Amino acid sequence: MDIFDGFPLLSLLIFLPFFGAVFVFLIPQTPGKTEKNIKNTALFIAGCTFMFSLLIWGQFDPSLGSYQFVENKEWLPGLNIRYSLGIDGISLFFVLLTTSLIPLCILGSWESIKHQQKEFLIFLLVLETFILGAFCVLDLLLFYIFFEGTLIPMFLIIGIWGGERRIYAAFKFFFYTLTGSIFMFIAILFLYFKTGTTSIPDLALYPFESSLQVWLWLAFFASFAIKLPMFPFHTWLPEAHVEAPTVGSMILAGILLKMGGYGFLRISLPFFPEASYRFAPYVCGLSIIGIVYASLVALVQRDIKKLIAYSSIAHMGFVTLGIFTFQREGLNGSILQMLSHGVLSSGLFLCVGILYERVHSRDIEAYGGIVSFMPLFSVFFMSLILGAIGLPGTAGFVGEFLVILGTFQVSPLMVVGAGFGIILSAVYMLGLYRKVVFGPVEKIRFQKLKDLSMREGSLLFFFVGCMFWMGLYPNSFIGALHQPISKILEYYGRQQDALVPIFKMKNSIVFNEREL
Amino acid sequence: MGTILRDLLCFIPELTLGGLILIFLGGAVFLKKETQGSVLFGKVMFGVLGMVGILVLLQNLEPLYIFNRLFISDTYTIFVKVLVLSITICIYSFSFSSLKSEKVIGVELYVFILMALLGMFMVIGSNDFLSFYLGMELQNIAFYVLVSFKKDSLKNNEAAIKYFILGVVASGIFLFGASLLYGAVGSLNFQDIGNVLGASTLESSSGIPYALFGAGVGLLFIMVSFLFKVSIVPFHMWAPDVYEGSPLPIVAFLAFAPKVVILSVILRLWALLFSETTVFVASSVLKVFPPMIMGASLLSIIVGTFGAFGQSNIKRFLAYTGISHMGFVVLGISLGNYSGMHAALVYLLSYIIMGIGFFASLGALRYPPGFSRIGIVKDLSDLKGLSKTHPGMSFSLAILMISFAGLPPLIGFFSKLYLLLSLIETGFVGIAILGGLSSVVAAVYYLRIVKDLYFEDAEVSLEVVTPLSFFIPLFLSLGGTVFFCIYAEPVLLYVSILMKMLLGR
Amino acid sequence: MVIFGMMFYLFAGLTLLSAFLTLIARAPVHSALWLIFMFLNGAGLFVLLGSELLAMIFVIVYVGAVAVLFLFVVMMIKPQREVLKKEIKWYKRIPVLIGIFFGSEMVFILGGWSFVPVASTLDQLPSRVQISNTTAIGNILYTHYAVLFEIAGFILLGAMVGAIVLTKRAPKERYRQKMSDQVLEKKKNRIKICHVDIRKGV
Amino acid sequence: MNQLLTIGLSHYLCVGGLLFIIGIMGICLNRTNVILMLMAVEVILLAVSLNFIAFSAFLFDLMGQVFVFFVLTVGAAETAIGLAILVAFFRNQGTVSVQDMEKLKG
Repeated sequence: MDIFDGFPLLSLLIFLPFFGAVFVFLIPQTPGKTEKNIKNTALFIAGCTFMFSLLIWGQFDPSLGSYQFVENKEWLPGLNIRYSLGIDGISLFFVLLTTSLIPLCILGSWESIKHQQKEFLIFLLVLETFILGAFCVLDLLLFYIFFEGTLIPMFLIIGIWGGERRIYAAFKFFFYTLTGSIFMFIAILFLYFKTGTTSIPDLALYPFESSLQVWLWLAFFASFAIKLPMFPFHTWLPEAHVEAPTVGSMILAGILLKMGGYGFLRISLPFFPEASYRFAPYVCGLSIIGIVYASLVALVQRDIKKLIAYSSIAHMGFVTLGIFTFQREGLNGSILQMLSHGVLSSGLFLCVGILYERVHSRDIEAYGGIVSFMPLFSVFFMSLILGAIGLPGTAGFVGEFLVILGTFQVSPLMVVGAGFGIILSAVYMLGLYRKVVFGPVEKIRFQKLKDLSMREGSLLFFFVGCMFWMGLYPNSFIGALHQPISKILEYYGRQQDALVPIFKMKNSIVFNEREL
Repeated sequence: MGTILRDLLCFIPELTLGGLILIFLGGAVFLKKETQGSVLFGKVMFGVLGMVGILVLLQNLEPLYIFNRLFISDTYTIFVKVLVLSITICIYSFSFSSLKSEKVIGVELYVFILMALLGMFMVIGSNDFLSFYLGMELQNIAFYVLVSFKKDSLKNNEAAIKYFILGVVASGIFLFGASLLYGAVGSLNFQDIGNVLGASTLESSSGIPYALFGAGVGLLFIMVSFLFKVSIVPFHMWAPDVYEGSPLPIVAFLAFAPKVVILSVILRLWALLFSETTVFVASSVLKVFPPMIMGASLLSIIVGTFGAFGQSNIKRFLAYTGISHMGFVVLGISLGNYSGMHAALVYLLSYIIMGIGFFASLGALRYPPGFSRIGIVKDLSDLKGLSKTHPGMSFSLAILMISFAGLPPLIGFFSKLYLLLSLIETGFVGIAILGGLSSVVAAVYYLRIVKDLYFEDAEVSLEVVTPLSFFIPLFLSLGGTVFFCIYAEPVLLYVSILMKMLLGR
Repeated sequence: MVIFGMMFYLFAGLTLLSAFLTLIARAPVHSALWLIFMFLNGAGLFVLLGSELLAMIFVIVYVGAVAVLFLFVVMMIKPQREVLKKEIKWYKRIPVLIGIFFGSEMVFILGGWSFVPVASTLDQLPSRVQISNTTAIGNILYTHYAVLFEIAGFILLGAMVGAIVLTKRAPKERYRQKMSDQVLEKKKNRIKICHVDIRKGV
Repeated sequence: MNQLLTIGLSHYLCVGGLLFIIGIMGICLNRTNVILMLMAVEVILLAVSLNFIAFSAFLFDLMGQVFVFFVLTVGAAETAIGLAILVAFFRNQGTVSVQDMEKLKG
């Protein structure tokens, strides 16, 4: 920590990919010759960013409750809006997730992106800058800028390199998110007008009137719920996932969705405790409905990507459920669930991408008996699918278990719904695996299928390794999460007692009757 | 004698412009070949405009009333003059070669550009409705000629007639309003009007004086004529037709410079009328204006936003988007307080920065030889697939479109930020939400252009002309668009100083 | 006093009537003539208001120049007596109603005009005995408003040059050598260098 | 009767106002030819001049008359330009009918 005191470590981390993008932009493109150079440069930059984030992790002190690596500079002087950065335990892991996924995405796109590779890499690096910025800033307006900034590169990635209905999907993705964000934007301006500052740490201490909290909370909820996506606002996600290129889906599922959950943790909960508390039953209810609904829909999908997309919605349901229990276990669980989902779903999408490159079909019916040609692939795919189901020992288990633990303290009834979702996830995931990997080898063209190349194998190995690491030793994450979660829970300390009875209302009445 | 000398010194830029008009006209007589002359004059123009710019910058910053309070010279006028001049230089520098391709060239063109500039300088510096009127008319006459310069084209003739009729009607309405105002106040000097109407004490003695009512009606007429010029909704009909019929460089000139000038005068008047009180507690005569103008601006945001949807012609599209952006600017002005006016000026600046880049890049795109159409690109659908043939140009167009749509972190976002902030500060949260949602709708068609650029395949392989004069304005505009978020401080600070000065704080 | 009143009603009535007839006359020539008549009556009203100079200028400029210009153009381009191609739709009558409404309202507003007490006393009219209206305007126009006078000159210059530019027809092209064009012509515009592959042709 | 014959400011203003309305209506309702629109503009200018001179006379202030002087100048200039545009239009189109202006849909 001492060596880097006063050194703008976070700014460097955020803008390194951007400068990289500029550098890539300046490499002249002659077809067939420099493409390799461009790819190598981009990979090098993304790798450097990853190393940089590891350095930050090494310097990070989990015992401190405050934000670390803080930077605070004058930005818009007339408005008292400052350029302030800083990370705590929660943002640290999202930063790590981002920096580690981007190099993998570049590797994943090594051969699958056929045209306009240079533009693709530029957009990817710019996207990384925006995502990292959103996770690192301590100012609401800056947060909004970075949060919205991700839209354009993602829009272009889906629109240029996507599937057949890519234009529709890109526009749908764009306008769903933008409409939600406009409400958040107005709410941010209103907050600024009310308090005269947009600094996140300052605003977290500001006591808002409860009637105001409701409206502001709803405005922020509109944005985060669409981004996450929660049950009634989820319809853009399957479209976007299906049409996006493999790497686009990886980033979308792996990182972008997490910005919604991050927003809940960073803004909604600390700023508006009363409103969060008031809306918690509805949010939890929606989450349960979302989990069950998405699982049921996933059950009948024929498109592999769509199936995984719906499973993402179900997993994200666990995240909101965990957050709005206001229990330490629930919060821990939802953060771990986000991290594990980031690894698992992007891994799964990579698997689908690998299959698609060979077979050129996303239809489950078109597959069967892959295990005999691609044994290595089948092993990796199996482990990722088990992780997605939440088998103990994998990353998925820790998150879901902790969320259910947290939920149980609030309302056992909801655990039933969530449990039902987990069982359904096992059904559709294993069904997918059975239909794709096993079964009779009917199609002759599969005979030409090659197993994983060195590049693909090492990529998947990394994903699986991460998954087991998170599943077997979650303490490496939970330790750093302790302080920030305690800080969030402080707001709910006095309401803890009041909160439980609301959920337990019916049960307690039952108890009373028994006593009588 | 001393004062006359001082006044003339303050008037040096205008005098220089007038002299240059005469020199150009005289010089044209001695040039044998018209084409030769226009090429020569075209190059001289850069120097001329630059020189005038330096002369403007050398002016005194202290507020000075010159020529018996007919004109005023202060920091604000210098700022707006420099702004208009730089718009002219930017547009001129890229229009110089595209005018040739539109076959609109002649020595007189330069004369009329200078004449329009002279008129605009007069308007900016005016401190009296009489001098305002004369400056306005000088500018108008120059624009009438400029718009109808391509006299062989029927479309252009029609556009010229429409522009002329509406311009003349607007000035007729202005004159009628001015006569009523004169009748009520007894003077047309801005300060006198501000003193009489801005003083809220006046009516408390005996209700609303009848004469004040007359002055209100007069101001209403004047405002209507201003809205005509800025193309705010009930008075916007001329814009799409005139834009479509005129050559692109002249459209670019028309789209920015006169609007900036009129808006600067509106800001000055507004500051005089509402300097002591905020608009919504102003004296009862003036109370009508803010809601009226706010309503008109909201309408024009909506009409502009939805009108741009169905357009395929680039210039019509630009006209409708211009209507909606001007609606935002006037919305800021209608708030009448410091933050609203500040936001309006910031919005105007950002609109100019983006718009000039857009016009410059459009002006550089030409149909290939042998294609059924000739000249500068005309339809939005012709931009399809540009990213495959000209990645740099399409990249810059995409950035400008995204900025127009108001997405962070580009300049268009910041202008909307300030505007919505001032709306919320004044208590119009609902209107702020409406503005935000309309910008979402506007994002649809801006992104449709991005879609055309990147997602579609080319139907026409457009050519890009590449003289340096195209790229300087384009780079300036792109630089402003992208880097405003990093280094906005000086601009914002300067604008806030100007507004505080205007409002007398 | 009575004479003044009757003169006013005469001139005002004729002005309004001829303005109306200008706009509804079918033949443009008639319109132009009615316009001249309107200007003459308007000048009469000016005289009643004690502004002889402007009345004279009005007659000279408008009747002598503008209206004659109108007549000239009408003669030159011979617009036909227009027959309305379509029936007037009912909604086209709405503006008439609005016009009548505004007209009556305007009469009410203007009928009871009064001045703001703080009217400035910038350019006091001299008493008629000392100095004539013409002299007074001349005095103020060449001193106080001298700058604006110059600007008006520029406006007229612009209008003149503009009118010439817009109506000038390009002279018929003659076949003769254009030295400047030949000198200015660039190589790239004229010569196209093709690399022709052997045995393939162009 | 006597009161009617005592001409005050408002009489002139009413004439000016009515002329203005006639002019505006002439432009709005004109469906025949463009020259009539230019004539309607002249009517408006007359209305304005009358207003200014009336105010000037009753305020004992010369400024209004000076304004009329400039309005006259500008009006003549505008007419010249307008007729020039019209002539250019006529050369291409062959008519000056409003109904034939259909190239630009607005």
